[in-house]
Amino acid sequence: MKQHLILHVIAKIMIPFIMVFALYVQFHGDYGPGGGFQAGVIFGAGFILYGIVFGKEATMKIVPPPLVYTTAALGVLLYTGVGVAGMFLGGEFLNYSVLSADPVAGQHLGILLIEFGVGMTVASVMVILFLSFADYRQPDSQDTD
Amino acid sequence: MESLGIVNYWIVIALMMIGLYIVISANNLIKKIIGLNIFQSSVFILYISIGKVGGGTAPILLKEPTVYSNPLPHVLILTAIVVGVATTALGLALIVRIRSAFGTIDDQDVQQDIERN
Amino acid sequence: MLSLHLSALQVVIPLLAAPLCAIIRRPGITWLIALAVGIASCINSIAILLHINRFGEIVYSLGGWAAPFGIEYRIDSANALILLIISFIYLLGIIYAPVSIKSEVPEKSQGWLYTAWILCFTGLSGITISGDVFNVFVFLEVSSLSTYILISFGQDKRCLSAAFRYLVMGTIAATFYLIGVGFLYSLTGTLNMADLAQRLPDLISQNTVAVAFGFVIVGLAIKMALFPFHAWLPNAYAYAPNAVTAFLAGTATKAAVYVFIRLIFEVFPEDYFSGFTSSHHIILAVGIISAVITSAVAIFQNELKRLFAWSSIGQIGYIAVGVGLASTAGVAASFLHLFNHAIMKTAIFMAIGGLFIVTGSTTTAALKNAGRRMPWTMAAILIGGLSLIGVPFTTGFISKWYLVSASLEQNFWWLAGLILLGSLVTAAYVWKIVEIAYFRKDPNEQVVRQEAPLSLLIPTWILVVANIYFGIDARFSGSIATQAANTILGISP
Amino acid sequence: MNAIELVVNFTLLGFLLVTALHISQTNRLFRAVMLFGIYSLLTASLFVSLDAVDVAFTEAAVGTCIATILMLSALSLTGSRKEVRYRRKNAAFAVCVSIALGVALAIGIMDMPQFADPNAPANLHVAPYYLQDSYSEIGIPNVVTSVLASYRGYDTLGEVVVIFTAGIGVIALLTGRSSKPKD
Amino acid sequence: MMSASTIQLYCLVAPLVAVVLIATVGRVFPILYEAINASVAVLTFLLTLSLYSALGEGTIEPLVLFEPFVGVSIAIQAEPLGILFALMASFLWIVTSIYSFGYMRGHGETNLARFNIFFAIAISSAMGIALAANGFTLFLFYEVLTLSTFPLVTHAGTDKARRAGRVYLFLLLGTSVGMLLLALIWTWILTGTLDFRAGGILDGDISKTTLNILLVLYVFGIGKAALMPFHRWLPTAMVAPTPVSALLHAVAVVKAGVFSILKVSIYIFGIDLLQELEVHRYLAYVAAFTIVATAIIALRKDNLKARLAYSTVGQLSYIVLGALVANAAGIVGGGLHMLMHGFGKITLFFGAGAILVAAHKTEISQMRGIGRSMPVTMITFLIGCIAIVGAPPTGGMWSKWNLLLGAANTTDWLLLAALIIGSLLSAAYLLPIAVRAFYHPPDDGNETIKEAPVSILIAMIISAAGCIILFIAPDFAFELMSMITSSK
Repeated sequence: MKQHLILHVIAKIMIPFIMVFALYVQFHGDYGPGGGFQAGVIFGAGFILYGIVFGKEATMKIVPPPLVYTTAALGVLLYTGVGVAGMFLGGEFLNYSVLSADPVAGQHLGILLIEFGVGMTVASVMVILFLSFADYRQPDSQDTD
Repeated sequence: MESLGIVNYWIVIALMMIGLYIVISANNLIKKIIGLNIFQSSVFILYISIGKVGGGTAPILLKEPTVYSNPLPHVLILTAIVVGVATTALGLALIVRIRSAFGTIDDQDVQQDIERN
Repeated sequence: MLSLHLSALQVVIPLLAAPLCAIIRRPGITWLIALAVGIASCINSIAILLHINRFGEIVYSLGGWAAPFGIEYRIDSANALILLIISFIYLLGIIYAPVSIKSEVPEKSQGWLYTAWILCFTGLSGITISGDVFNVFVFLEVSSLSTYILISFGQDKRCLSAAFRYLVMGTIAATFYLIGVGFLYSLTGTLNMADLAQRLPDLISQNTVAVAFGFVIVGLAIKMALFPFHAWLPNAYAYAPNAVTAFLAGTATKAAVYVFIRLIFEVFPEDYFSGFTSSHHIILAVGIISAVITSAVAIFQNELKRLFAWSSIGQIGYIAVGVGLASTAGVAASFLHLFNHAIMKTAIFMAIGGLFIVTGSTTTAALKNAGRRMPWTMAAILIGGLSLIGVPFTTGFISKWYLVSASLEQNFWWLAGLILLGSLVTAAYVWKIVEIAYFRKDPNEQVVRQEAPLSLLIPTWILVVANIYFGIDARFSGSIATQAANTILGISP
Repeated sequence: MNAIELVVNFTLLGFLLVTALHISQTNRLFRAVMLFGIYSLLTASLFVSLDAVDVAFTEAAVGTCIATILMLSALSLTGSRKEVRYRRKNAAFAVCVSIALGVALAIGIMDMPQFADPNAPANLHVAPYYLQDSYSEIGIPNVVTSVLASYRGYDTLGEVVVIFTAGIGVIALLTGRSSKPKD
Repeated sequence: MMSASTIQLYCLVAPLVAVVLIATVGRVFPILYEAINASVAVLTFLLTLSLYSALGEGTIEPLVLFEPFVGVSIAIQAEPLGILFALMASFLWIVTSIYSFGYMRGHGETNLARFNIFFAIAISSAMGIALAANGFTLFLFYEVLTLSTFPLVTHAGTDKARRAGRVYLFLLLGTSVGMLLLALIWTWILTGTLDFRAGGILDGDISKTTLNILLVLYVFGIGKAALMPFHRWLPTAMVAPTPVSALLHAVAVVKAGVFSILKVSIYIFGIDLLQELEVHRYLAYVAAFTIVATAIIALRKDNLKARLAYSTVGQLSYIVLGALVANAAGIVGGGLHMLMHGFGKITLFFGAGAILVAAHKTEISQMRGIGRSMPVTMITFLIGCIAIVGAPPTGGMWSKWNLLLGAANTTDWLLLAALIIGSLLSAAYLLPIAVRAFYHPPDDGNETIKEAPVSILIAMIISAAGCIILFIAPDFAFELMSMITSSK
């Protein structure tokens, strides 16, 4: 699709908005529908759109697979880490109330962090899924789509 | 209203039946995955229907007293959807590899190929 | 302080390790991490067991939210036993893995394999300790997804179709389970096992409960490969990498069996299973039929992994018989057999992996002269096989003893007869192997002694020795199984 | 529920039924995949009408977007985008199993509390606690988020692990294994 | 001085020492295999003798080895019947070791290490059966004996040997797992114990039907006693080398079978309870039928080892009958016959093996006149025949006499008749072999036959002498058996 100028232009305009929307969903999840997972999917979708329009090589330059693998893992680590922090601060695993002096503030902080972890992992995995499928070649295939 | 009250569930049952039917009867592996997805999403509808409260709104707290729908099924189904897409992704990746290995994504052809060896 | 978190650590440790592996991705280091997880989990599971023996049941509210509102871990002797089995088999499997995996999986993928392996272990641990029916579903899926991945690492291309078939069956199973849980939730408004157990007795006459029961049972029966829902298992075991098969054979179905037992006896009202619905007859019949029939199918297999996979289905049948007896003795026999079967089957599959390293094949033909060529490897298969038959001085005998006495206790002498008949069918396939390995001589052939590598033999023989030890002194395994059955059936010790 | 809600509800359910039937009958894979995308979108709309906005959002993002894209990629990679041949096997068996499932479910729903009944047990036991106390305990208006991230945060952790596992699986299956010629 | 209780353990462990020695020292000096076996056998015999003398001073304390689960233990305790069996087994092991030195080498057998190792394990498990303090222990060693003799049966490695091994294993494992184990667990459920106690552990509180079923399960479940219709394994196992046949059919395996039946009838049921069960009579008829039927089959067999095998099946049924008539004389006769038949039959098998090694003959019809070239072999063979028939001057007389007494006490003339006819028929199928060897003119080529190797001859002379000594001095055996019958 490298020759479709219109797609190129529109994609370039849209992708930033998609990203911003993703961030909005990420951090507004407390007040409206949305949260880490939905934000992650949308964030990932931004890269996927980029990949569809500009080709997978270009996408891999922006988000090299090893980096994406790492961020996917870091998301899980962040989530688990917040849980473990709760354990070290005298609460149970995943108890956010102890993260801060005020339990409600602790809950806020905890949810913010773990939602971020969720978003990170989900976005990364979405990119991984797309890139893996896009990068795969059947042994007998001829086309270079 | 009384009789209508359970119609939601009847349709959900029909959707589940169709989904399972596709999974079992489909020969094409991708179609099997589509069937699985339909089967699973109908279960999601079942859960969400359980959580619906008549006259309620989405469980996002407002200042004035309001009737809310049950948030718990929503949470469960959020998780279940993610599990579903994870399974789908893995299944499709397997299908792609099966195509490389066997040259087909037709279940019967794959089985025949296996039996021939 | 630490003792409070014992239960959480069982899941947290592998959960921290898995992403770490995904970041590092180097086979050697990921293996080391996996090994560390194994050691830590073993110590942890022993600590849990000791803690329970000393202070009783562990209840741990995750996130600090009390039970019906949050999710809780609830560990008594029953899940502690399963945890112990899973952790030890995992550790031995990891010790066993490097050489075996190296011969089957390309270097690049090994890091992913170990990551998936740790995730699978996470899932199984999570299923075992959870006290929340929906949480069980989530971790069931973690373990299932990683199992599909592990199977797809096999060398043979058939592993792909096996993994896919398992994926479809497994997802249907999970969805069935989910439907059952949904019905239960719609009636009670709770997902916590203990809470459900309190609320269900009032609803006992509702059809919805019965249907929920049915869906949960069928879903779990698929997961544990109970006949006639076993179709996914033979190929999955046959084509997975050898080390993975050894691990799965000892653990994968065990967690599902445990949840099965826990739900039907503890969550559903007392006597619901055996009294109200009388469905224990079905489980009993299914169990004994599968024990005999699938063992008979095993006789005709010419591929060792597939042969013993069929045998695993048969052994699940025996476990189901114990459950179907619906008595303390019966359930104790089931738990004991869970433990014993994990020991013997894992050892057998490990030895088969050794055979593969030496001969490059796992067909019965590869066994020719194995008795002289690799006496230690072959002896491990032999002892495992004898244990499957139920020969004295092996754990299998103890299992049979418990099972037969449980059925005689209820005057089911015909059942006892059938169980013993099953052993004879088992003897037929085990003997087929023994004859090929030991008694088919070719005088013209020079046999070179060529044993499997030590790193494979050591974990194998640890299990073989355990097999014999627990076959002679079953006080530990027997008492903990009885204790587990007592807690689950609600008889305080 | 008022009449409009009911109309919307049943219309969507009707569409879902039609779409699902069509998927089960079509012989074209591409069509089936596209219909599946529509099916997901309809489900998402239904979820909105059932007050499950978060779920609807997710279903729309996942079912309509990601799942459909993945299926299309798979179609392309397996070369079945153009190919339409698709046969059925053991349809009789499938029908039997589906009917058995339907009968079992039908028996199950007979005794179920009425749809949208505010006094159904499901809406009385745990849920009211979340609605009443979550704001004072967690301070977030979106109860779904509170429950998801805190009360049942452990489930969500499991969910993240599941998606992470799937990612690993796809990497292991599709990356570095294909016999792709280097260009 | 060691306590008698620990000596019991040494009796079990001693043969295992032989296993270790053969596997280590023997690998370096293969010539020592039999020497190791023989010297360990002597040691075992001496240990058993000291148990015998300890018994004179009172009951020997049981020794618990393991307790696999609560209420069931692996324990050993020597009691008179067990000591009788142990004495016989360990003594005949000495003789068999001497014999197998000549035979295995004379016959050019291979895989001697494996052979001797499993031989020793088999003896160890036979000792375990002899000294078992409860049914559980008995069952464990019973199964080990089956498995450890399996490689001996299939020693030749031919298709025929493998087939025989399969029949052997299938029948012995099948009956023991399918019936004996069932019966044992059932007994355990009913009584809560499996200990062998004087007077039995089952009592009248249990329904008669259950007890009848149990008795049937026990009697047929102990497949090693070869009661019809579970006797097939014994003739087919004849493909094994002769020392194995001697071991199987005279010492370890079959005697373990009848010994178990005696143990069960005396210590689990108790003679008095046995009397009350209707089914014991029918089982006795089965035994009687087996006696007559196998004798007739034996008459028609031309292969010497096959004839001896069927003879064994018949003679075992004498012992089973002795147990089932359920009176003191029958039990004494059964116990004695276990011993007497052991010596007689091992002599006969030694003879058959000697003829095979020296003359390469297996069929009776070919053995005309070989007594002239192999006089020692054939004379000892004749003594063995007389012992089996039960005529003086051999110990067989005492056992047959007591068995007849026991049968007569039941006033069931059918049983008595079966015993007498059986004995007459055994004379008819055994004595002609010896007569033919001495009085018929030799066939062509039979003149050149030489006497068997010396070690074979020594073994045969010892066992034949044993038959005669037991006629002169059977007191110790009577004494042991009377301890049982008086203490019940």
